Amino acid sequence: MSGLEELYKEIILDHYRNPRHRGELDCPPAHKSEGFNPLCGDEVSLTFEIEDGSIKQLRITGQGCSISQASASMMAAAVQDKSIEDVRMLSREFKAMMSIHEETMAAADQETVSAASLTLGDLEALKGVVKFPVRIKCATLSWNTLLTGLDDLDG
Amino acid sequence: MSGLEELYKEIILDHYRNPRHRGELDCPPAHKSEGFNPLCGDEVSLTFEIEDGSIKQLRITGQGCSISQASASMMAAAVQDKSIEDVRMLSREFKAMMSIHEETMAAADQETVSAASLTLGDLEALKGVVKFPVRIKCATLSWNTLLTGLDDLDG
Amino acid sequence: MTLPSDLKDRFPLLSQMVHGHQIVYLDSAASSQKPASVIDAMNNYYRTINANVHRGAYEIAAQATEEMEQARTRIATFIGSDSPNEVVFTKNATESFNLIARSWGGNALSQGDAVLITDMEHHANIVPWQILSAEKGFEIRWLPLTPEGLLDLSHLDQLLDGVKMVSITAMSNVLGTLNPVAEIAERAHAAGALVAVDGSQYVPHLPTDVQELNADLLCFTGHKMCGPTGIGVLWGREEILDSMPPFLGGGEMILDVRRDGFTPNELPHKFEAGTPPIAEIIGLGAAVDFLSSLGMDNIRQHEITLTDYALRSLKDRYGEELVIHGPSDPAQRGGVVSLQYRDIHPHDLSQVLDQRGICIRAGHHCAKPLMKELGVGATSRASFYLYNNEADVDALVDSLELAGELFSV
Amino acid sequence: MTLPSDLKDRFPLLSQMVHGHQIVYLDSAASSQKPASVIDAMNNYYRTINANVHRGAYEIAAQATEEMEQARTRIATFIGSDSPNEVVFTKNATESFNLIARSWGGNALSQGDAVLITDMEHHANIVPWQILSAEKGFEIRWLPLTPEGLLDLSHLDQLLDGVKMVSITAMSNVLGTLNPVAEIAERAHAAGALVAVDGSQYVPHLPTDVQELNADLLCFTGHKMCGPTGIGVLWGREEILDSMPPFLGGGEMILDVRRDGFTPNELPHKFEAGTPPIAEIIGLGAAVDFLSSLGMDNIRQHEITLTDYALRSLKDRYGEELVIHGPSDPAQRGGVVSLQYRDIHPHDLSQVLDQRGICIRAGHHCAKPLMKELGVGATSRASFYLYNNEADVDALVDSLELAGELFSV
Ligand SMILES: Cc1ncc(COP(=O)(O)O)c(C=O)c1O
Ligand SMILES: Cc1ncc(COP(=O)(O)O)c(C=O)c1O
Repeated sequence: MSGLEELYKEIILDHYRNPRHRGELDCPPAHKSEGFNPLCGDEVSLTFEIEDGSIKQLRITGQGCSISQASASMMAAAVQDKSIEDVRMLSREFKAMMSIHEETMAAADQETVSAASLTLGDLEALKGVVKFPVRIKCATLSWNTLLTGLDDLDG
Repeated sequence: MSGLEELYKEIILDHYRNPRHRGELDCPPAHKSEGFNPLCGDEVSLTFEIEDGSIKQLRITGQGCSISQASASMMAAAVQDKSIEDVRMLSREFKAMMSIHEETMAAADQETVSAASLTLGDLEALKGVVKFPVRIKCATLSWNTLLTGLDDLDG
Repeated sequence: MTLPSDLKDRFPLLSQMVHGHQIVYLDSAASSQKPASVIDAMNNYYRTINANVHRGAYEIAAQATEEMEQARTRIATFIGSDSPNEVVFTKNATESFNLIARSWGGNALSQGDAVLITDMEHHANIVPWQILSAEKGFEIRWLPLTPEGLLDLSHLDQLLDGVKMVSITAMSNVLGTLNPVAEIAERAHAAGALVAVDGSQYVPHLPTDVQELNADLLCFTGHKMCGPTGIGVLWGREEILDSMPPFLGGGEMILDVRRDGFTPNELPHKFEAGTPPIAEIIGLGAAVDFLSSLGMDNIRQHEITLTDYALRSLKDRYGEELVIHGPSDPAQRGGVVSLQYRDIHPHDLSQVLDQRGICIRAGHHCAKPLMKELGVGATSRASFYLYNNEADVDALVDSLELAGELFSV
Repeated sequence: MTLPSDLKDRFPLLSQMVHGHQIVYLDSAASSQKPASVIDAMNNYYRTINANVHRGAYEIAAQATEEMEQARTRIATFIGSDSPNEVVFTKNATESFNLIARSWGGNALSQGDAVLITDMEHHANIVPWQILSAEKGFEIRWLPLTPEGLLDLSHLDQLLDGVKMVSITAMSNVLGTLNPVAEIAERAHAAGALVAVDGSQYVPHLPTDVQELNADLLCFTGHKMCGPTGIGVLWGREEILDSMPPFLGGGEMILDVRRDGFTPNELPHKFEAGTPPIAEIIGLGAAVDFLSSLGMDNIRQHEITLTDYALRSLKDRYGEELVIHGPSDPAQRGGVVSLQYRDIHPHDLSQVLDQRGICIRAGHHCAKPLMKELGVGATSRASFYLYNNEADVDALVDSLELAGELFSV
């Protein structure tokens, strides 16, 4: 079935059906960021608390396809207690896996990424998405939403 | 030259260069009617006086191609001192020559036309226009403008 | 009379292969495929008479103008209009609604007035009113639905109080529901309101007669009725269009332009600013010829039969695992089937079906207020047209099983 | 570099016969002919990937979206834009101007403000401002011309006082005049005004760089640049487009629709309501590829040479019997030659030339205020494009003699 089994791995369906870190935190002290995929109407809303430059808590609400919701759930698990710096790196590594090569990702950065040797872990399960280009936006929706939220902290 | 000589007959060019009945009458007592061909921008403005149900005087201003201006000039000569009734018939006969068969022109009407035996006279010179369908509107512009003006009298 | 069985052969795209399967196109409610005759009509235009219209005295310009205006006349006839002057060409149904809202509404509506739309409208018949309402302060009122997805007319007369325009779809692009337009129009007219109809899903699929519909204005779009993209229609009763000020300004829509102002052209040109979509109008003319040659009654009959077959096949095979939105009687609906299969998200379902070459649409179908009423974020929608057959339905029904297996882990 | 000499062969229409003569098409300022590559690109779309864009998860819908968005990117590059988000598709240049007037102007203009246009504008850049001005009460000011038909900039700074928008053509469709847009833009910006440019006659014929033009907004139209009908472009600086409210409302242009209102989509979709002209966008992408493959510099050079040849041939042969409007230096003008031959009305002249298969345009060319300045009701206009050659010019020059004979009786 040309990659469909690779797309819909068990662990993805598990995250889809049993999303981790569902819910909403009070803002403030938490920060909020909302993302939207106009293609399919997928929505993700994140609330998160920052402490000492790290993500302390992160909660997710939203609705959408298995890929967008599983990706959000996996992301929540992956970024918990990570420094903002590390989260940014992880997001770059994730996007690289999704075949998204950002212009801002200069050679120097790439070295840093490997130096930090952050592993994608469970997130690797989403690799099958690459074969379905229209779904890449589903997989990256939550990450982009989080990055926007982190950018807004500085703004 | 596929009909061009028939289109641009000497008498037409003469009316184009030396238009008869140019000018404008005071309104009132005269009535005014303006016509416009959006295709080429040709304009005709008529002022005319009615006395005892007949067109007593008719004056023309306007600008446009040789066909529209010559047709207006010829019409002015043709309708002078004619009853409104006769003018309407003449216009039908003219349009019929232009291959315009109006729905309202019922069989009974046609008989009337021949019965009245109005002759087109000089107007026949415009027959060559039929071969150039886009120019028919030029030839009929002044007639339609006059008919609109006559209709407005009743309105 | 039934439709010829070889209709697929007349649509070049339908012989395409997708992922190793011959394509099964079930998304005609989003956009229909085009018969070769429509594609060829546009080709011929570009290859033999392409020229700007209405202002050229030379041969090909005259021919282009003639072909375009003949297409207008045939389109007028196709919908039972009295006169080609009532047929205004726009770029799509969406522009037609914006024209109505801005030109008619901008003139007629102010605080204290109301426009009545329904809970099943497409965004094209919602957002133009919202934009204008933000400026003018009139109220937008919503006609509710019954649980089965029909319009609930039980409070219509109350809802009509103070309404100047009733703007409703003749057929829902999500539920398939066919609405009693003529009846609503009669009551609306009695209440002193005008009636605008969204025919985007109706005109392509059912015999349309604007007199029978009792409509004052009708919007539809070329690409859903075997025609090209880039062309829409606004039909309106001559006296109503006459009373409306121009919408877009520019060439073609004027009789005269002076420094201190302009004089608008006559209908239909008053509403057609700039170079018209000439090839597209000619293409839509060819589409209307194609549809007429098949017979709209036959097309409608074919779709009733196919929809009936689809509803039965789906129910028989999947029973309670499947929710199908909208009326259950095929005679009350068009060939649009929105469904929910187990907990599989529509986007996932459509992805899985695509691997078998089956094209269905997943999403909100530009009807977010309706999605909210249905309590879903999105639906999977299969929609049929004259070229679909029972084998297409079978492919759809079979492939749900594949999706079910993938998601049963 | 010069253009290939067999260019006519790539345009199917140019081998047509008219009244027994091979067509001599000299009306590209009204609408250009289309190369086979553009016609084929649209055919291919309809035959292989036709589907509605942006909302389909299945293969051909994804391909259609991809092709359309790639075309957008190439069109952005073609005019030197930073980003495809700055390229908004409309139905023609006329809609682009209406979008600017309604969306930008509706927001920014009120009594006491002024918009500066010129005496040589096309109705597309006049009437939208007149419609809005009737609502908002701002002033429309006119930049005058010199006797030769150049813009008279001697009082520009005074005229700019109180002006919020300068909206001018880069090239006149009647006189051929090329205007010093960058210089005017600099002075306009210094006076605090924005600058919108009508590139309808410029973009098809000269290398265009929006940065060099120093423009804030640019309108042009597909059918004059080897592209199809039904497609126009509005380019705008991202921050300006961002600041403008939506124009037409409907599908595609929203992120969310609720009963109480809507959230607009991001650029460029915010301004693209409804199903876009998908085939036409792909066709315009192919047109831009075709033009780029020839090189806009080469096209411009070719047209200078041809215009020079035409001006000299006409003057040599007919001398005082002929009035040619606009600048006499071919480097200051595009390939548009408006003329008056003896007392022969343009409509008659064009009719006579048509009998020899020569297509020129007669009329006011949608520039009635300019006609008034020139003191004529209409002009005869021959206009050149990349496929014209000296033989075409010779045919034009020779045929004037025939007209002269017919009218010498
Ligand atoms: C200078 C100029 N501006 C605007 C337009 C309008 O283009 P369109 O009719 O394609 O909207 C034209 C062509 O008609 C033109 O020549
Ligand atoms: C019911 C309905 N109305 C309006 C539209 C809008 O049509 P278009 O996008 O061609 O303007 C559509 C299709 O998208 C529709 O299904």
